[in-house]
Amino acid sequence: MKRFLRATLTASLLTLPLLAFGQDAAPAPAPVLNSGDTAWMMTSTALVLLMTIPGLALFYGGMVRRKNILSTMYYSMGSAMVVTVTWVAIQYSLAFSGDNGGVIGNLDKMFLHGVGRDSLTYLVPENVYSMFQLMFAIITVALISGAVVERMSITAWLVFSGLWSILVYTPLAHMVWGGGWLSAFDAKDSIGAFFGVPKMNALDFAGGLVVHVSSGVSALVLVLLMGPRVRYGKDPIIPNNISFTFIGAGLLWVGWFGFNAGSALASNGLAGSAFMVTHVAAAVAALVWVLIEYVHHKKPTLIGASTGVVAGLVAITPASGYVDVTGAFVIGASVAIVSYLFVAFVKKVLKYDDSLDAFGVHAVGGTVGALLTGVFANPAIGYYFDGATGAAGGLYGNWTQLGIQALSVLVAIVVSIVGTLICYGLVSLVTKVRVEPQEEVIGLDLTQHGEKQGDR
Amino acid sequence: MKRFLRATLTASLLTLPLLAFGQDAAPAPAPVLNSGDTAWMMTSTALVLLMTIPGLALFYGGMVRRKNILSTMYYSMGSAMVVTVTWVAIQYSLAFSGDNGGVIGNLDKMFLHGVGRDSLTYLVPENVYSMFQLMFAIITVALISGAVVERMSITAWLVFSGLWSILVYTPLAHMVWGGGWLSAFDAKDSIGAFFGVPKMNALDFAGGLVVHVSSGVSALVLVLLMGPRVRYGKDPIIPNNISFTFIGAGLLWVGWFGFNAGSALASNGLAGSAFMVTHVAAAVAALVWVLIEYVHHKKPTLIGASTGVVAGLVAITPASGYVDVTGAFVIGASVAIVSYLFVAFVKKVLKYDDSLDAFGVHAVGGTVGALLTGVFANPAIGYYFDGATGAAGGLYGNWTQLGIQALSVLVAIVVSIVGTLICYGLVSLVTKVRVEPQEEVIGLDLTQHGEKQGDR
Amino acid sequence: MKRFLRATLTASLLTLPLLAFGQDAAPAPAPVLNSGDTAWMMTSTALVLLMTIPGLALFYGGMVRRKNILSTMYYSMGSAMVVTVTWVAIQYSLAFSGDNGGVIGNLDKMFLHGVGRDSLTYLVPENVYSMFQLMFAIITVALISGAVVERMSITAWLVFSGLWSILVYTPLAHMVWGGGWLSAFDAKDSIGAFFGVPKMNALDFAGGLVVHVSSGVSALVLVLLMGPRVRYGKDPIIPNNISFTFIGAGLLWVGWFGFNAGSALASNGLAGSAFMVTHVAAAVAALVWVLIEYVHHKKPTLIGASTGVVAGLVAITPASGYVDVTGAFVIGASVAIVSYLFVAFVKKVLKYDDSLDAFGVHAVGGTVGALLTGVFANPAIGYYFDGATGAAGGLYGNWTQLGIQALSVLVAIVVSIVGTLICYGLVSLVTKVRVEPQEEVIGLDLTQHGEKQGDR
Amino acid sequence: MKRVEAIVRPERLEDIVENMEALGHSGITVTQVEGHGRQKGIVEQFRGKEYKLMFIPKVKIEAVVKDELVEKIIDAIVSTAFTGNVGDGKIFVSNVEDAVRVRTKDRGVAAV
Amino acid sequence: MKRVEAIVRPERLEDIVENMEALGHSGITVTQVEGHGRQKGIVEQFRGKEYKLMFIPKVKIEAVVKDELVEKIIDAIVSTAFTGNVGDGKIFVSNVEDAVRVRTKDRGVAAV
Amino acid sequence: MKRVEAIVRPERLEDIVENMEALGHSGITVTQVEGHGRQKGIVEQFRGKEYKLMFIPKVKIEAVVKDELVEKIIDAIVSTAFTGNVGDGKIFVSNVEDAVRVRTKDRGVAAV
Ligand SMILES: Nc1ncnc2c1ncn2[C@@H]1O[C@H](COP(=O)(O)OP(=O)(O)O)[C@@H](O)[C@H]1O
Ligand SMILES: Nc1ncnc2c1ncn2[C@@H]1O[C@H](COP(=O)(O)OP(=O)(O)O)[C@@H](O)[C@H]1O
Ligand SMILES: Nc1ncnc2c1ncn2[C@@H]1O[C@H](COP(=O)(O)OP(=O)(O)O)[C@@H](O)[C@H]1O
Repeated sequence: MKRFLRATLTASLLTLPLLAFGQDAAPAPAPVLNSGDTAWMMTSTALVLLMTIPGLALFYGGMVRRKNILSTMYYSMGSAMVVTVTWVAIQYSLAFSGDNGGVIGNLDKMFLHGVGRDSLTYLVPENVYSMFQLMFAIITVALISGAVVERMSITAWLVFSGLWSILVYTPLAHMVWGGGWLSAFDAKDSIGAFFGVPKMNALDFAGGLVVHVSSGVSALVLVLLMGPRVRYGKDPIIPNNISFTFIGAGLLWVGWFGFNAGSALASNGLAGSAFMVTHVAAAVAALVWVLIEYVHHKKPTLIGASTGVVAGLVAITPASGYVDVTGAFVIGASVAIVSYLFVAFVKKVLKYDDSLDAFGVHAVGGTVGALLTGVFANPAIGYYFDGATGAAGGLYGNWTQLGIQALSVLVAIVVSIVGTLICYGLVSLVTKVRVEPQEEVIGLDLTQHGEKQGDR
Repeated sequence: MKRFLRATLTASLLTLPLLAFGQDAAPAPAPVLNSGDTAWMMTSTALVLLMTIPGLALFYGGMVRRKNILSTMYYSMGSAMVVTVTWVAIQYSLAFSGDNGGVIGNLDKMFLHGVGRDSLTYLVPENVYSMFQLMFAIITVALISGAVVERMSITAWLVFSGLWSILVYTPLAHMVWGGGWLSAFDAKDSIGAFFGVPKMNALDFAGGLVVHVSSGVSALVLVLLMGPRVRYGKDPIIPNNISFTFIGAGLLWVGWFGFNAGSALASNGLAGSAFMVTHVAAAVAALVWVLIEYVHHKKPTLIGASTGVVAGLVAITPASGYVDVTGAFVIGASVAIVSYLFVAFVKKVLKYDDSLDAFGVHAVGGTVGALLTGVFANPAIGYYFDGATGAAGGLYGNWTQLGIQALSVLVAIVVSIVGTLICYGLVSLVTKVRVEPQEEVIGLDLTQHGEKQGDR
Repeated sequence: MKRFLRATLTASLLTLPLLAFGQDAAPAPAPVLNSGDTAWMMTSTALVLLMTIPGLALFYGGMVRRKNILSTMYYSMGSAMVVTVTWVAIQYSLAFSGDNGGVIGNLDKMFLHGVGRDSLTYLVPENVYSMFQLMFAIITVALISGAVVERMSITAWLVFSGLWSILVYTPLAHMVWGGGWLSAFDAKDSIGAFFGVPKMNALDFAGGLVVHVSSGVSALVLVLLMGPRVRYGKDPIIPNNISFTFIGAGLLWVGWFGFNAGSALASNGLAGSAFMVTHVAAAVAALVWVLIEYVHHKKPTLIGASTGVVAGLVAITPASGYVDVTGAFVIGASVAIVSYLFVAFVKKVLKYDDSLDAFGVHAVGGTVGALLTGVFANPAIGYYFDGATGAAGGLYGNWTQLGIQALSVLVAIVVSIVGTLICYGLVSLVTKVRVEPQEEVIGLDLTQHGEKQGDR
Repeated sequence: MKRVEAIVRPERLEDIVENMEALGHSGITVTQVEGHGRQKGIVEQFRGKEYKLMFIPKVKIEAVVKDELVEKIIDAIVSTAFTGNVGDGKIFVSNVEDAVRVRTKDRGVAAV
Repeated sequence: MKRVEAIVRPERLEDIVENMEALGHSGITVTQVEGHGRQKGIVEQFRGKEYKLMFIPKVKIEAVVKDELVEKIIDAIVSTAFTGNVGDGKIFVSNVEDAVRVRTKDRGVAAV
Repeated sequence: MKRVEAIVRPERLEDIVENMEALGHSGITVTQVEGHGRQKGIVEQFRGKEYKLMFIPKVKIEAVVKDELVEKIIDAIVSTAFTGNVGDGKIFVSNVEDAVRVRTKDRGVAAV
C-alpha cells in the first residue's frame, strides 16, 4: 500500500510522450490525474463500504440469536456513522499528514483542510484517497463488534467506536501507511530510533496489522473485560439466519477485491496481482476449512465455508501486494488450519466468549498473513515503502524480513491492548458498557432499539 | 451533471501531447473515448441499477407487512421493466436530443437511432450515457411507490410508471440536464423567456429536483388521491423484515456513489469531490437522526439510522458537484432535522398515509438540498451548465442563486403536481387504481401476484 | 470476446502520440497497460463473482424448500472453491495457452506459471484476465446445480464440479475463446478440418454456448440420470423465500454488466454497446414474460419477472458484442416466449424434474441467443475472432452465419452430453451421487451439513 | 372454567380481541395455525404452474373463561369473525379443571 | 365430540391429512410445534462445535370429530405416521363440549 | 391423564423443561404463541412513532402427564417461571381421555 515509486512509475509512463521530447532541463512535470486509476479507486472505495454495510452486518447478524440481529447490525452501522465524522475531523490528518516521531501525523488537514477538488495523492484525487482510507477505518472498528455482540450497550459502542479509532487505529495506520516508524525505510527521528530499531520496513499491504491484528486483539481484550454472555455455554446459541451469514461472506469476498487490489492505489499490474492472490487464498482457505470439517465432523457446513473464505481473505491481506500464487496457496491453507484450531479448540479450552470469533479469525489470520508475508514476499512483485526496492521475504534470501514482521505484529498487539484498555476506561466513565442481564435475556433489539427484526 | 467545459478540460489534458505540437491552424481534434471515464461510467450505471434492484426494493419491502412484501418489491421491478422500454423508445431522445422551447427535446434519437458503437457523450460512449440516465429514470419512478404500497393495483402501477416517466420525468430531466430552460445560462427562446425569466442557471448536480422533489411530490399527490390504507392508524403496521430495510439502505448508500460521483460523467477530481461529500453527508445525517432519536425516544433505531442515511444522500444529491466538506456537514445535519420533523410530527398532524415516507424523505430532502446548494455552492468546485463559470452560492457572494434554486424547486413541484394528476386520470381510464379492500386485507402478494413470500 | 484487433485498435489510439512522430522503421511498440481497461476488467471480475456468490446462491436458494436452502447455496459456494483451484492449477492453461488440434490448449501456464505482475492480455494484466475467465468457469458449474438441488450429495457435487469444469468447460472455452476450432477463422490443423469444416467463425461474445448451453444441457443429463425428487409432482414445492430469489435476480442483473460488457476486455465503445443491449434485452424479456403471465394466469409473479430477466440476460449473452438495440428487443422477446413454453408446458409434458429450470432457462435461452446472433449480428458493432472483419448475421446478408451458429450449438450440446456422462460415471465410482430418500425427506441442510437456516 | 378456542381468519384477529376485552376478559393466547376445511385452497403460482395449497393460514384464539362468560364470548367472536363466506372458522368449547396464575400462585377461577 | 390431537413428524403431514379426509372428515387445524421426548435431539454444528438441540420440529394435527369417528381417525393417523423409530409421535384424545360454525352459527356436532 | 398447559416467558423455556424432566417426565410439546393479558404491551418504534403491541411473545408448554404427577409438574413450572412481575404466565389443567404412542401403538397412561 502507498508506495511512492509505484505511483511515479505509472505517472512517467503516462507522461512518456511529453518526456520523449527531450525536455531535459525542464522540472519534472506535475503529476496528472489518471482517470483509470481514479475509476478503480472510486470503485474500490465503494466496495470497501459494501464490505461493512451491509456485508459484515449480515455476516455477523446472521450468527446471533434472532432477538439481537438488529443490534448486531447496528454496531456496524454505528461505526460507519461515528468514524466518518471523527475521520474527517481529525483522523485523516493525524494518519496521513506529516509525521511526529514516526508515531502520528499532524492536524494540518483537519476537516480535510486544504484538500481541494484537484489535490492528488499519487494520481488519484486526494478526496478519493481520504475516503478509501476512511472505509478501512470503518470496517476495522466494526470487526471488533463480533466479539461483544448480544451484550454491549449501543451507547457505549458508539462512544467506543470513535475513541478506539482515534487512539488505536490512527497511530497504527500512520506507522504502517502514513510514513511512520513501522514502514519507514530508515527512520532516524522516530520512536524506533529511541528503541534502537530505526530501520523497520514492515510489510503490510492492505492491513494485516492495521486492520486485522488490531481489531482481533482489541476484541479479545474487550471480551475479557466484559465477560461472557448470560448462560454462555449452557444454552446452545443457534444462528438465526445462516443465509445472511453466507450473503455477508459473499459481499466480503467481492468487496475485498477493492480492499486489497485497491491498496495498490492504482489500476495497474500490482493491483492485478493483488486481485489474483486475494481470490486464490480465499478459495483455498475455504476448501481446506471444508476438508478439515469433513475429517472432524463428517459434515461440511456453510458457516464453515464462509468462515474459511473470510479467514483466507484476512490472511492474504497483508501479503496481497507482495506474494505470488504460491504464497497465496500456502497462506490460504495455513490460515484455515490455524484459525480452525483456534475457534474449535483453543476457545473451548480457554473458555472466553468471543461470540463470533473476531479474535480467532482476525487476530490469528492477520498474524499468520503478516508472518508469511515475511517468508513469501517476492521482490518481482511488491516494493518497500520507499518504492525503490523490491520487497523480499525469506524464500528470496531475506529471512530478516520474518523478524521484522514478527516485531511489527508485536507492536500492533501492544498498541491494541494498551489502547483498548484506555478506551474501555474512558467509556466506563461516561456510560455503562454492558446492558443489564434482564435486557440481555429479552434481547438487545427490543431493549436497546425498540425494534424487532420481523413481524413474527 | 453534464457540464461541457469539464469534459473539454479532461479531453484537452489527454490530447495535450498532440496539441503541444503547435497544430495551430488545425481544427480541434475529435474527442477520443477515455477508457478511465468509461470504466467509471459503466460502474456507476451498474451501481445505480443496484440502488433500485434490489436496493430500494429491499428498503421498501422490509417495511411493509409480510403479506405485501413481494408486491412492494414488484413495484420497483415493474418500473425497471417498463421504463427501460419507454426510455429507449422515446424518453432518451425527448430528454437529451435537441430542444423545444427549453421544455423538451425532439424525437431524433427514438430507439437510440443514430447512437452507434462509437458515438460519444463527452468522453464516454453515448450508449453508456443513455443507460446511466435510464437508471436514474427507473429509480425515480420506483421511489414514488413507497407512498402507495400495500394498496395500489400492480396493473395500474405498470401503466402509471410509463406515463409518469414520460410526462413528468422527461421534461424535468430535459429542463435541468438536457440543456433546457432551468439549466440554460441564457435561454432566450425558452418558456422562461415567455415568463420573463430567461436566465436560470439552476444547480442540480445529480437530481435533487429531477429525482427527489419530483418523486416525493408526486407521491404525496397519489396518496391524497388514493386515500389511506384500510385500518390505517388503527392497527400498528409493523415492518416484516427490518434487516431487509437495512440491507436496502446499505445498497443505496454504496450505489449512491455511482449516482452522485457518476454524475460528473468522468473519472476526475469533480467526481472525487462528489464522492467525498456524498459519503460525509450520509453519515452526518444518520448520526444526527440517531441523536434526535436519543432525545425523543431514548432508543436509536436501525430504521432510523437507515432513514437518516437515505435522507442525507437525498439532500446531498443536488449539491454533490458544487459543495465542499462544510456544505456536506450542514446539508447532512439539516436534512436529518427537517425530515425527522416531517415523518414524526407533520405527517401525524396532517394524517395522510404516505406509507414509507416518500414525501417526507425525498421531497423534503430534495428541497433542503436544492436550497442549500444555493447557499454552499463553492465556485472552486463546480460549474454552471455552460461549463465556463464556477457555480457560486450565497456564501460566496451570490445570494441570487438561492432565489434561483427556490424558483426551480417550485417549477419541479408544479410540473410534478400537474403531471401526476394527468397520469392518475389516464390510469383511471384504463384500470382501477386501487385493489379491493378485501384484497388489501388479504394482502397484495396473494391477490395480485399469486405468491407468498415464504413457506411459513 | 477476446478479439485481437479490437485490442490493437485501442492500443494504437493510446500510442498515437508516439507513432505520430514517424517512427516508420521502428518495430511496433510493446503494448502498454491501459489503466481504464484494467479498472473495468477488475470491476467486471468482481461483478461476475457477485453473480454467483451470493447472486445465484440466493436466486436458487429462495426457490427450494426451507430444509434445503443452505444446501442449495452450498452448491454455488462449492463450485467457487473447487473450480478456483482446478482453474489455477490446469484449466486456465488448457483453455488459454497454446492449441492442440483446435480442441484444447497446453499445460505451459499450469499454476499461472509465467504469468507475472506485468504480463498483459491485450492491455490488461494477465492476472486479471485469468481471474475474469475463472469467474465464468465458476458460475457455469454453479448454474447446473439448479437442476439437482434437494437431492444431490454435496460430496458428489464437489467432485463433479471439478471434473465437469475440466472435461466440459475447458475444451469449450478453448474452442470458442481460446483460439480453438469453433472461433478460428481458418483452422487448418484443427479437428474441424478433420470433419471437413475448417472454417467456423462461430460467434459467442460472452458465453451463450460455453456457459449457458453447456450448463443447461448438462443439467438435463444429470436430471435424467438421477431421477426426480421424492414425492415430485405430489407435494407442491413452495419456494421458501421469494425475496431471496428476487435479490438474486437483481444481483445477477447488475453483475451481468461485468459478464457481458466485461467480455469486451476493454473499457471502450464495444463494451458500452454490450452494456446497453444487455440491459435492454433483460428488461424486454421480463416485460414479455409478465405479459404472458397476464394472459395465462391473470397474475404476474415476482418469480416470473425475475426469471424473465435472467432468461433475457442468458439469451443476449452470446449476442451482446454483436447486435444493436433492435437485436436486443427481438432476442429479449423471443427468449421470454420460448423459455416460458419450456418451463410451463414442455417440462410438464416430458415430466423430468429440472428443479429450478436450469435447462429451460439456460440451455433454451443460450440456444435462442446463439441462433439469433446469427441473424442480428451487425458488422458495425462486433468482430470475428481475427479482429479484422466485422461480424455479420443474416440480416446483413450473411445467412451462413446462422448455420455456423447452429452447428456450434450442436457441438456444445454433444460435448456437454458426452462430458457429463463421463463425469457422472467417474463420480459414481468414488461416492454415491444421491442422498438417501430418508435424508432427502428430512432435508439436506441437516443431513449433509448439520445446519438449519434459522432458529425457527 | 371453559376453554373457548376459535379458529378464524387472521385479518379479524385484532377486532375480535378488542371485542373480547370489551366484555371484561383480558387473558388471551393466540397461535398462528394452518387450516384445512371446506374453504377452497389458496392458489399459488410458480413458473406457469398453479398449486392449490392444502392449508390456509388461520389464527387460533384461546381463552379460558369463567363459565358464565362463555356464551357472551362466543357471541363476541361470531359477530366479528362472520363474513358469510366459507372459511369463517369454528369455535370449540371444552372443560378446564384448574388454573394457576404463576405470579400470584392463585388457583382456580381466581387465576383466569 | 372429541378432540383428536396428533403430534407427528412434519414430513408425514400431507399423507396423514389425505388419509383423514378419505374418512370423510375435512376440518383440520395444523400447528408447527417443537417436541421434546425420547427422540435423540438433532445435532447442529457451529464452527467445530456440536450442539444437541433440546427440541425437534414436529407438527400438531388437531381435529374435532364425531365420537364414532375417533377410532378410525386414530387408525388413519397411526398407520401413516408410523415409521417404527423413536419420535413417531403421540395422539391424545379429549372431550369437547360444544362447537360453533361461525358462518352458519350451527352448534354442536352439526358444526364439526 | 391430565394435560398441563403453561403459557410462560420465552426466556424461561429451557429451565422449565429441564425441571420437568428432572421429575421423570420427558414428553413435552412447545408452541410459539402470542399472549394478551395484563402485561403492558411491548413498545416498538417506527420513525418517531411508538406502537404498543397488542400481543407479547410467549411459549406454550404442553405436557400430558399421569394424574399423580400434576401437582409436582405445576410446582416445577411455577418455581422456574416466577419472576413476580406481570406477565409471568398461567397454567391450565384439563382432562385427557386417551393417549396413543404411534411407534408402539400403546394406549392410555402407558403411552404418555
Ligand atoms: N372439526 C374441526 N377440527 C379442527 N379444526 C377445524 C375443524 N373444522 C374446521 N376447522 C378449522 O376451521 C377452519 C375453517 O373451517 P372451514 O371448513 O374452512 O370453514 P367453514 O367453517 O366456513 O365451513 C379450518 O381451516 C380449520 O382450521
Ligand atoms: N406426554 C406428552 N405430552 C405432550 N407431548 C408429548 C408427550 N409425549 C410425547 N410428546 C410429543 O410427541 C413427540 C414424540 O415423542 P417421542 O417421545 O420423541 O417419541 P416416541 O413417541 O416414539 O417415544 C415429542 O417430540 C413430543 O412433542
Ligand atoms: N384466561 C386466559 N386464557 C388464555 N390465556 C391466558 C389467559 N390468561 C392469561 N393468558 C396467557 O398468559 C399470559 C400471561 O398473562 P398476564 O395476564 O399477562 O400475566 P399475569 O399472569 O402475570 O397476570 C398472557 O399473555 C396470555 O398469553
